[in-house]
Amino acid sequence: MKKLINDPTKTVDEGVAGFAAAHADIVRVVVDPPFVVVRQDAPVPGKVGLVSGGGSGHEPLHAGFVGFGMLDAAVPGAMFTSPTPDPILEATKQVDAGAGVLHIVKNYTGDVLNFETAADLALAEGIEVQTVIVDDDVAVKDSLYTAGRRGVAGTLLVEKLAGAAAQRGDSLDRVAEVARTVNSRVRTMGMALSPCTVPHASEPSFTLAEDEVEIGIGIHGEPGRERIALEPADRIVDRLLEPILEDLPFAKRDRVVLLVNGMGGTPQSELYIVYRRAAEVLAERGIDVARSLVGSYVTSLEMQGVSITLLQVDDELLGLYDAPVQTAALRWGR
Amino acid sequence: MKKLINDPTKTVDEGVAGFAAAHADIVRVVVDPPFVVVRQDAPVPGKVGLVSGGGSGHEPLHAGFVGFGMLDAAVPGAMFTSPTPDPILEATKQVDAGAGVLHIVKNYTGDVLNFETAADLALAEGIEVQTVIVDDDVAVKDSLYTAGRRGVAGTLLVEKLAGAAAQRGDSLDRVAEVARTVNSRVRTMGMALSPCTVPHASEPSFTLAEDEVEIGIGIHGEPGRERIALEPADRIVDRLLEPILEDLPFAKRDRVVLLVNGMGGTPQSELYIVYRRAAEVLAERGIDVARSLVGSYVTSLEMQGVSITLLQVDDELLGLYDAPVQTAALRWGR
Amino acid sequence: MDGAGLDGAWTRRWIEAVAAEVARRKQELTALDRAIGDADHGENLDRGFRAVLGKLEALDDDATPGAVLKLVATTLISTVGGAAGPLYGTAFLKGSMAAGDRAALDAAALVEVLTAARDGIVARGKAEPGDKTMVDAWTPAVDAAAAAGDDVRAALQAAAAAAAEGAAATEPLVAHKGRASYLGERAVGHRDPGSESTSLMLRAAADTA
Amino acid sequence: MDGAGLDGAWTRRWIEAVAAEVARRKQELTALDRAIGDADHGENLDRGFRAVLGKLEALDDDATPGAVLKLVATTLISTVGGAAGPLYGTAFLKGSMAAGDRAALDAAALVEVLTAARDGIVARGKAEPGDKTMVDAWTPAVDAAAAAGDDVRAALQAAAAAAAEGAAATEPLVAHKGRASYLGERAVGHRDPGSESTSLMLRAAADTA
Ligand SMILES: Nc1ncnc2c1ncn2[C@@H]1O[C@H](COP(=O)(O)OP(=O)(O)O)[C@@H](O)[C@H]1O
Ligand SMILES: Nc1ncnc2c1ncn2[C@@H]1O[C@H](COP(=O)(O)OP(=O)(O)O)[C@@H](O)[C@H]1O
Ligand SMILES: [Mg+2]
Ligand SMILES: [Mg+2]
Ligand SMILES: [Mg+2]
Ligand SMILES: [Mg+2]
Repeated sequence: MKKLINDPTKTVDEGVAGFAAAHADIVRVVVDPPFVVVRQDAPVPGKVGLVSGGGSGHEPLHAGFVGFGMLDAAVPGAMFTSPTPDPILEATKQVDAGAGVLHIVKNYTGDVLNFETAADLALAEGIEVQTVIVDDDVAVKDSLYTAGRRGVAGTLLVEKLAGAAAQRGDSLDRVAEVARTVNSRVRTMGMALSPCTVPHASEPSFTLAEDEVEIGIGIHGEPGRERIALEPADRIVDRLLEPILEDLPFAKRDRVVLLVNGMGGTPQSELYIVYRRAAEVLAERGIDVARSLVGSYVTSLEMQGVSITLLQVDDELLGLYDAPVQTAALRWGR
Repeated sequence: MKKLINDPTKTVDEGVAGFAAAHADIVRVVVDPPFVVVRQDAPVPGKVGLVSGGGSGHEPLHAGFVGFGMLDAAVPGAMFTSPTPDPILEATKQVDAGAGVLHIVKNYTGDVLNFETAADLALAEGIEVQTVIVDDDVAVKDSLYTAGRRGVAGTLLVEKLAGAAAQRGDSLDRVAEVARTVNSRVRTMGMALSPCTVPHASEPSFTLAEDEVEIGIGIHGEPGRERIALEPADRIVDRLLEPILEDLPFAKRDRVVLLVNGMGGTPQSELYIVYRRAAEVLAERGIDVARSLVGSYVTSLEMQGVSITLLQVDDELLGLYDAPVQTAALRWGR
Repeated sequence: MDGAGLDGAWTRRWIEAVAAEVARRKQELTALDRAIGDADHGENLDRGFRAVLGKLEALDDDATPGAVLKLVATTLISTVGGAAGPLYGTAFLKGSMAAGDRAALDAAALVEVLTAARDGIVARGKAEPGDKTMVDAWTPAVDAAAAAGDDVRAALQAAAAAAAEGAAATEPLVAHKGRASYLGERAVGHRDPGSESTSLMLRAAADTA
Repeated sequence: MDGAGLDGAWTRRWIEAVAAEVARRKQELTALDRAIGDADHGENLDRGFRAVLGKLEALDDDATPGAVLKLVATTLISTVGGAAGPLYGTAFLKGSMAAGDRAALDAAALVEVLTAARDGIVARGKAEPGDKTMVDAWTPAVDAAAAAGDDVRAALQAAAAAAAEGAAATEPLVAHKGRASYLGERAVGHRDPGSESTSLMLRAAADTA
């Protein structure tokens, strides 16, 4: 796998440095402990601070969502590896304006444990922290006998809506409640056409034959739920939507935000082919697509594939979705 | 090459349909003649209309740039194939508000000829049309003995700045002059790590060994200037920047917009690694990066690779760059 | 098969044969374009000639050669796109204008038609012989037809043979027009796809006459 | 090599040996993680133990076992990340607390240290034996050390052997914790990477004692 990198051990450092330079109007970067991407004007007086983070390789998640109306800081770990507590603690301190800090954590053992330690340390320094765990991936059985559902593309919507709540001045309790509500109403399912290769690895994270696809893929090149023969896009969309719709469940007359998310290596034209069928199925079911978002937002390096996310919304959540946002990767209303 | 498509002959139709559905707040689509993506509120009274188009497979170019402050219509042809005159004529009619229409055409024989015919037909119907040819690719020798330089990622900047000029109410002559000025000051050079495969084809447009890259690649999988062994990203950036800087030439104290553009299959983290080095080189040369844009905007399906574009700006051009834009793929200032 | 001129029925037969040959050799034409272009020439022409077949059905049985050629022209222009669409479209359009409302084409008329077609391509594309484009098949074909005397079928055979040679002769050339011109020396050794499709068209013309 | 307890010098030797082994077997650990996880376990531990080596140099020559273990703990916590970082970090932290300021560890103290380490992992990760995690190597190791009597070196040998068996015994299991739990039946037949790195650490302990 050829990559546009220099030293494989420095891809995260250099990527963050480039990001910081390109978006100096929006963010600044703390390099020690490495790395914390902070909103340029943080801490914003009176505002609850929002911190998220996780392994790198999912860009623009999370650093691309730092800015007005969304995150106050993002903590990028090593490639596909949760960050350690030190930078998470640093981020928490940098964004605390006295109103407390919310940690938005994707449900992976490593992320949960490292954020947990950081929250304990922050508390010891007198910062009020609440944590919301995102686990929107319906590909994984949520039971006592697994690590629980993974946090995948739905994370973007949790960050957007909680970010809007914080921006309008909600209290920490209230922002955390918004985040939990969004998480409880958002469901995602993904698939891959091709694997990804972490820069330090000599081989891809998994292999697929020329006629195979992986259904229920995670965002770290973890193997998925099942491996099937390649099918037309419309059939694949049906396969992804079915478990999503059943799970919440989504019902007739529901209003939803529909997110079609590319895994990194998928051309936009294919995302719109997927979107077309998803919108068609939802229309058939009488579900109202109130808002749409199509793009590669929560990725796995150069993996080819797509995930579909549905968020059930009411007027309040829709208002938070529509609220102005100005980050490197998401901008509207301002 | 696995793709998220249904029928290979319908990828453009279905992609456009999905795009139109996802962005119904910004655009509407004319399906006969197929296809014209038109700004929702076109024709905008008193405003010069901007039409661009070309082969599909470069998304978000051009449809993703239709909207406030940029294009009034985009005409997507078949995959990598210039559209025919009929839809170009239709687009021209749909956006003409009496102030005339500017055609922005990438310099490929097919595009030039088809837009030429459409412009003749529009003129015959009493619509004033001017044409600006974009040819920013320094990989190709511009001489009497070639078809001339290709139009590549710089097209985005021509469309943005001319779009801003039209939006502020400039006359057709003036908008065309802005477009020509931008074209005369913008230079691009690209490279590929991997080829792309058009949906109807059984094989990739070219092949590269596991340790080879193609320097000076076009955006249709056309072979490039030379094939070299894979190098660290920084060395590749130097190779791309050198001919760009020499060509205009760009000089100390110049102010520039720096666009680092992904070819479709390149993860964002790699684009930022490229950006980092490009910014470093420009700083060393005393060139001031006034604005930066990093993303996959002018693509070649799932090709992995990158192009670097520099646009030399003065206060007026910078103002046009900063002017509000609200399209599917580019939004700021509003 | 007799000494009569080429009528509307032949023109139709010819175009149907071109459509069949393009469909059959689509991959081959695209493969030529993959080597030095963007891998779509066969696909482009096939899309166009399939559309032509659909329209031919609706045309009057007694349509003149000029009327058939005009239909081909407008259909190619509005369905092919790319470089080949306008160039072949112009060729057929100028050819149809040269044919006028003649019921059949004799050798002299054929030469007029071929010349007008070639001149149309040159006027639009500005390519000269040796630039490694379809002009390199058209020009020797026009010359050979003009030199063939007054047997229209012999003229077509001569044109087809010359076009085939002209197409083959593009192989050693560096291109100065079209996408292949971006490649410089790297285009050497590859046949120009448009010259090959021109050869295909003129071969079909000879074979159906 | 005599009957004396395990002192600070041994602790240091042990950790250096772990670092060397992790570096040597990095790819192998990552390959195990590729099969049922996210292909970074070897990389993660190597990053951590390289950092530990750097810090060890600055530590006093006469540092106690507890002081060495504490340094390992804080360094792993702040450099490894992922699941293994906090889990091994907690293990070394709890182990160092159990070691206290003893100058050397006898067999009883060793069992206390190992037990505290294992309990720390369980408290953080909530895994039970049979969940296909590093706990499946730690638990039999603790039991074997406890049963080995009062020769501290024999206890370490017993722990290392039991950890190796425990790691191998994860292969037929379905995972209930960590990333492998997403896979259901598809995890069967693969060894848990964390149980293998635990086995590596305890083998290094026995070999350096
Ligand atoms: N300026 C020109 N004059 C004459 N023929 C040209 C010119 N440019 C291109 N061609 C012909 O067009 C062919 C390519 O057609 P096609 O692949 O369908 O279009 P595109 O290059 O737009 O993809 C070339 O092989 C060449 O013969
Ligand atoms: N809840 C848990 N309890 C105990 N060990 C666990 C738990 N979750 C994961 N592990 C261990 O961590 C190992 C994976 O470590 P590593 O690959 O470094 O982290 P990550 O899974 O975050 O990529 C697994 O092989 C397993 O032994
Ligand atoms: Mg990991
Ligand atoms: Mg083409
Ligand atoms: Mg072509
Ligand atoms: Mg792992």
